[in-house]
Amino acid sequence: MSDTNQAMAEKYRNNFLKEVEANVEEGDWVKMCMQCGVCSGSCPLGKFWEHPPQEIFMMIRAGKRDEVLGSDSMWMCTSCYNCIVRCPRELPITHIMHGLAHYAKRLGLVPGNQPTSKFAQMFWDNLMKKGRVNELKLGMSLYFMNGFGEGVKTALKMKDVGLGMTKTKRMNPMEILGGHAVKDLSGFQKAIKKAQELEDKRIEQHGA
Amino acid sequence: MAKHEYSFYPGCSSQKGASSSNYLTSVQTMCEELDIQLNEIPDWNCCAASIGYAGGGELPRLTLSARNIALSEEHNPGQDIVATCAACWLSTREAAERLEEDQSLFAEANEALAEAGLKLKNDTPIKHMAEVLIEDIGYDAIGEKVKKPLEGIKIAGYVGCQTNRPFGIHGESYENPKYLDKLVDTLGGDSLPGYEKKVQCCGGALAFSEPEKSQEMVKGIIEAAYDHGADMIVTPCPVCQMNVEVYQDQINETYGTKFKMPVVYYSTLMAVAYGRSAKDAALDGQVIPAKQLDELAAK
Amino acid sequence: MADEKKFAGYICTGCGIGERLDAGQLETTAKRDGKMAEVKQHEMLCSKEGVAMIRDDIDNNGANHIMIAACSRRAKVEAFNFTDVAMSRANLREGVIWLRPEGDEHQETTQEMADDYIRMACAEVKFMTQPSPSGEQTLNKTLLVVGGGVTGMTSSIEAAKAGYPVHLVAEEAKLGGVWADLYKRVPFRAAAVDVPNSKKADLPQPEDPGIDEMVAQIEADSRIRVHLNAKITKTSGAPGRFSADISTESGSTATENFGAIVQATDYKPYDANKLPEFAYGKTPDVVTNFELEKLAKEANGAPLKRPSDGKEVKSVAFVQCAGQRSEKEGHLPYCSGFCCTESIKQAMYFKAQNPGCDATVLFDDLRTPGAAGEDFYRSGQQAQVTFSKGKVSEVVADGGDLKVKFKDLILNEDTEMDCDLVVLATGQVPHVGPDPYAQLAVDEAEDEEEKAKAQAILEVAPPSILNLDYRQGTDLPQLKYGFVDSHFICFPYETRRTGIYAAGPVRRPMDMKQAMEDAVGATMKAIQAAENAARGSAAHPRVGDLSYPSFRKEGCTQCKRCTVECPFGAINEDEKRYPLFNESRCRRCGTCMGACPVRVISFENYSIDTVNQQIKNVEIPDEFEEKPRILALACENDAYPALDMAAQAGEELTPFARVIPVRCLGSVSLSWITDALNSGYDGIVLMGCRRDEDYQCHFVRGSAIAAERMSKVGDTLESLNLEPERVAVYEVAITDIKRAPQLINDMAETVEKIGMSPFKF
Amino acid sequence: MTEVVATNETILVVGGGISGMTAALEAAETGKQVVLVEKRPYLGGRVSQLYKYFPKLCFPTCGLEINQRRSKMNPNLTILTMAEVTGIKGEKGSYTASVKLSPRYVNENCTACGDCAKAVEAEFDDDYNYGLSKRKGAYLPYRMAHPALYVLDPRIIGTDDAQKAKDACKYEAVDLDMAEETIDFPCGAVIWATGWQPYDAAKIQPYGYDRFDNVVTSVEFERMADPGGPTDGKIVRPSDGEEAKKVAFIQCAGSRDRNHLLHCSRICCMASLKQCTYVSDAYGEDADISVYYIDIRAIDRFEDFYEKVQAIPQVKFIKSKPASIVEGTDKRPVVHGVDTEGYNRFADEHDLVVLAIGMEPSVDKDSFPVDIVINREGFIEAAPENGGVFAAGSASDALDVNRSVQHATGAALRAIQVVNGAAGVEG
Repeated sequence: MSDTNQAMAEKYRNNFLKEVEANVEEGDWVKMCMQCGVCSGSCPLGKFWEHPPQEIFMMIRAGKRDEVLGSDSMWMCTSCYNCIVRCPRELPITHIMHGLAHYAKRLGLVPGNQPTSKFAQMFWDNLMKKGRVNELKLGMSLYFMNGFGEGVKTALKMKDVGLGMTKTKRMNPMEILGGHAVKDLSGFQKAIKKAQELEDKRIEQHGA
Repeated sequence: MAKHEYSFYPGCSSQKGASSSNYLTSVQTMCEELDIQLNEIPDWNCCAASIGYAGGGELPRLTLSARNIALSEEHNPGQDIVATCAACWLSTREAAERLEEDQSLFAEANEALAEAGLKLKNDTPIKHMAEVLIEDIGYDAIGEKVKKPLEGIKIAGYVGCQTNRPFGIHGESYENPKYLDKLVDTLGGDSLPGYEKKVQCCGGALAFSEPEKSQEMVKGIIEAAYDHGADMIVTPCPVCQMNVEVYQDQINETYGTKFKMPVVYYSTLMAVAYGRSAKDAALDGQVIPAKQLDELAAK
Repeated sequence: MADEKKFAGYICTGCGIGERLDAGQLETTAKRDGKMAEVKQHEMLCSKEGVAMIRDDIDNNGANHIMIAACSRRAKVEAFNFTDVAMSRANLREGVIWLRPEGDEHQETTQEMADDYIRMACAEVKFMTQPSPSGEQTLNKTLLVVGGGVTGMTSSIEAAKAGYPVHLVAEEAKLGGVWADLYKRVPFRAAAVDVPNSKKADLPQPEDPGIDEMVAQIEADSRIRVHLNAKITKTSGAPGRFSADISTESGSTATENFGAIVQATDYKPYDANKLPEFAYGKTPDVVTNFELEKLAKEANGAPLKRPSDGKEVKSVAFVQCAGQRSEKEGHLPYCSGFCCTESIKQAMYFKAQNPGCDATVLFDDLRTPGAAGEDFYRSGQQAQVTFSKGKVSEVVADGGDLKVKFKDLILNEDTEMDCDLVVLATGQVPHVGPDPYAQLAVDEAEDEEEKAKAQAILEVAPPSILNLDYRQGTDLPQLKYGFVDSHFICFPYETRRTGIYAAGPVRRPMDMKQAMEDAVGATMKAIQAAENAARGSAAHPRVGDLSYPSFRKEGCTQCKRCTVECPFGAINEDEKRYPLFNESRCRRCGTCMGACPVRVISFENYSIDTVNQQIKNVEIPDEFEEKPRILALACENDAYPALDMAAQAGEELTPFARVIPVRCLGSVSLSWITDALNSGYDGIVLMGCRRDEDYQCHFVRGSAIAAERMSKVGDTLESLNLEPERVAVYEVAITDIKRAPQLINDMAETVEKIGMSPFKF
Repeated sequence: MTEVVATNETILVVGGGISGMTAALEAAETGKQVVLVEKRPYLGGRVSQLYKYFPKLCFPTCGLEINQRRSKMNPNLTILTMAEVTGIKGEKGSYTASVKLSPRYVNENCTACGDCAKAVEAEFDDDYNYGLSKRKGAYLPYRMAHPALYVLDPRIIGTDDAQKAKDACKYEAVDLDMAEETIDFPCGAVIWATGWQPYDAAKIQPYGYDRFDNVVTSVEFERMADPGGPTDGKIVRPSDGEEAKKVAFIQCAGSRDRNHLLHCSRICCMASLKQCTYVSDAYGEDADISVYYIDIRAIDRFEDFYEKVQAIPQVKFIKSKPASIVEGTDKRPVVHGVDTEGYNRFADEHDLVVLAIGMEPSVDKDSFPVDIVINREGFIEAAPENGGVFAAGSASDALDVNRSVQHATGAALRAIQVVNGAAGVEG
């Protein structure tokens, strides 16, 4: 158990709902769910969810901390916003799912090899480097995220796609060396760093 | 017709050599025809789309968009921000609204931006190009420009998710938006209003990490298009376009299907209908060529 | 009104009557057989001219008994509205030509049908007299309100506001009743118009119960006289002239007169000792929702402490539907309606006093209807009350802490939660007197087992509240589960004790807002009853009817049937066991008339004769003419309109039928049946309303009583040795547009099978 | 020119549905002068369009017959149909009401003989049947319509049909020169009983009411079940008239939903339970009924009825707000969602889906004639600021018939308090 996880578990002993409200993006909406299940039924990847959103909200209220944060369900979210527009109680479910995923990540509770969590992290790291996403590098690092052998396989599997993209000039091998970037990179990075600090501080106080 | 001017946010995928560079090309052609001037936001950054959440917390992600808006407000004052990418549009508009409703977040975002010497006013409307076409230009004006009607071409309007939800185009429904069909009709093509997968998610966010899941959904989208006799699919979203177009071979492999369904941007359709060259319409960007359009453009 | 009866008949030839029928012959029939001194035809009798013609005869030619042959008595009522004369109507349009096909082959029988209806209407009006107010009551505006709770207080305040003085009788030492201990009440209103919908929205919060204000208002109102520690020891009389003895604990008794009465005795809290499974009684930390209000009131805003050890409550669980919505012995089968919002409110007490306190509501269906209801649900969620769909099986007290064992229906698992305090959302039990028919049930029990059951009920019956000196018992009749509600969807204030109206939770479980609204409605009805009694006019549904039952004492055999069968307990008995009619308690249904074996009871405008003469004046062709006659007696509210609408819809009816509308099947006298059979009718069809537990009869028991009586008609038929099929009793609804005529046609077929009646002369 | 005799002791009742009728009759039967204003050409409102009432399963027309007889007999009651209140001026105890009267083109001479309808050819959607059937351009709104006068549809005025109707009438009842008029009269108190309207089902996009033939609303289904209705009481699929045996009832269709009506419409659960019995009565063991719900709100003694329906083996209850409906093979609606009790996904194909449609108050929030307290959902709150104006029935909240009548009876007393005050009877 990571230290932060330990600390949080301590702090909100037996009140996971409060923990979520304090630490998860849009978490204070969770209490407003009336268990109608429209979100669960609306999710295009619904069948892949071990615990659909409405059930996760109930689990949060029931204090099932580990089951929720350790679940890979919220990583199934494709941000299609079906749940948000249909929710009769106005819960920003997509954001709550992202928030839970992010919080689980912070606490290091994401199940190992959860591919989307890895990809999402890479995406973030990738854009943090240059301020803009480098699709090629992103793709490559993705293919190799499960080690070299795996990577070669995936790369080969994706070869034709890549070829098609290159032919149509929608992918540029040269990108691997450098590629697009924000000019004021330092300013960009400072701003985001600052934002992260502020967020950590807020959560700290909010939770306290 | 009065000249329209916008502060333009192309987004990563529209960059040269990126997955939807063809989108940018056709949009530029379309804008020339419609007398729309796009002023790119200088030094814009990535919006983190809706997948940055694992690494980036709420405020850092909001700050990404805040920076773009601030830059726009500084360099293109008084101009509405326009994005062609659904994810860019959504993230930016969502950020603007979150910062609007939560003043403490707004203050923090500005505190962060100060590090880069920027300041956010956050009073700029943020539009998707489709909104510009429908609300600012209008179907009539769009129709007037048509030189080569897309006669006899059956086109399934695939709206996807993020151009449609949670904001969508004013007056359209989440379940059955009709604007792509209206646009196709306006361009003289045959729309397929009965196409029921028009708002089905393509699983874009999982395309890389869990392709089998997203490709299963893409399969449904293409199948339905064939069922309705579509010659091609039109979409306003680069993620949708790429996802639905480029994995068809893999899908055929997995499911034994024989898909070869062209997926084009509305801007490509317009460029062709406006009589511009295949190149201007970025038809050379089609991994699966849209033959009828090639022919029409060649005429 | 003129003593000498002057008869005039009017025949309308409009709406095709003239074309389809021989009006000349109808006129002759009216004169010759109907003995109408004067008969006039008009091509549109309901027109201004037509009406003026009749009006002129009444005003200038002394016509005081008129027969109108035109459309159904349900049509053109406003036009033919001659309230100052006796009037009968022959239904030639809906009743004859619209139900009969055109064509020569039908002409003869159709004309005969019409001629008979003329004869019948003439005969009817001959035996009618114009009703006039009896003056039995004068206007007494004072109301008696029984019950000092919110319902009774509201009733008193609203009556006084309308200018009607009130005596408010409460058995407690102070006003407020079961509501007196409320700390706060569930908000009455929904969110205001400008409130956005969001998690931070400004939603209604628990509010001051307002009891003290009401008490102050009552004390300040000179028109309201309050009797505390008081009971009603005797109630007698009728609307407009009720007399009640109000006795106080001190022993003093005051007798007051009233125009009408409102019973607002509210409810009694359910006895939670019947819920051992929830550890009630085993530990003081399991309380009912009623008891929690007391605790909250005492705490008065400070954090609630648990009764056992005064420890501040850090976690509380609410068990919804405790002892309710359950078939278990001793549980309430119904939902008390108020408990969901009540628990939300109480959970919010804990949140308000200590945001750190966990408050969980364990429910099956959360019932917060309406705009205010759903907003309050949101309000509770906003306050971070946790709602779990769960069924509680058991509450266990181990040491200081409580364990609530329940099945989480969403997460689909048996689980449990620890908490400091458990609140049982228990229900409302109506605070009523004994069921007036409990004794009757004992007397009429079919077998010993049933008798024992009835006896048991009688023994545990609560003490009387009204102590009515009525022949049919001391209190308001009960509908179900002890509630004295009306059984009519359209008429929630229908009462079986005219002039006495139940209000609030005695009618049906309800929350405070509903109880207050209900009180206003009941008060309206009470005021109306007093006003109508003063006019000598009947109460609902025959408001405006001035007729009332009179009876020939010399003929009476004191058989008591009328006093027993009156659905409204309107008839008492004098010391000699003769019936004592109470006009303003009477609803004019005629059930007493139907009950009387010696035919001594009648109304001015509706009597044994007015119907019997119609029956007798139908021409009965002799056997060999193959023209049977079928008598149909139809409830005027449902079966008769159904036949009218059948006519509108172009349904067909046998030309041999003769239909007579009756006020209620309960008013049908066996003598009519016997006489009809004796005078050669071949079949008789009786059409009344649904009479099972979901009865439709607007005089409650009329239809059922009629069915009972008719079950004995077999003997009559036997004595005349006629086939039993010749008399049929049906439940007919107003929607039976195809069925109603069919039933009569079926009888025609039956007659064809079994042959004509031998009793034709 | 229509004449209305009224004083500041007169009570104005707006709306002639069950609530308005009740309020008007209770006041009139207490000896008060009442003017009842109804927008439709007949009284009874939505109740007249119901087949049965819950929980008794009795027939609304039965009580309506009584109420109509009461109103025919009562000398204190003036009824104005096809009339709308356009303005109310003044204050508690002395208002002046302006009422707009639309032309019926048929006068009191009408004997409801029906000759005009026979003569007219033009047909229009029958709004009494929510457009599920057609009616003539000259029509009696329905069999029990009170007043029992025919109506000429304004759309035939100026056409040959209008003349045909006039020529067909033997009683000079058709008056083509009738014109709209507005009349003013005094009143002391106003009872606002404008009732409700079904929420626009097309707005509930995921359920495709506007796209799928076999998705209907509960009010339409009620007409379907009525033997006097558009399908002669047969429960069938609108798409092809085939028997609908597998029927789904979706609760909270437009209610308890921030995208639609925030409030709980209260009646829908009970209405669906009632309609379940229509299906099981019609098809017995062949019936296959699903009720999708969030909470079944069978409040107080209604619980009995809930149990009664639960006992029908052909009815099953699924705790779920369905996510969407898509059209399957043969136009059969497929309901998609998740049963939240234990998390089970479903995609159930039905013959017919009935949306238990929400109750939207027919109170014009934005241009109400006087200053009055209206809540977020558009219902009128009881408040002293409302002066002599009192809501009755579902203008005050989502209420069932029984509660509406109860509430309307109370409203009559509130009005009487005012006019008695005006008359100085008080005290």
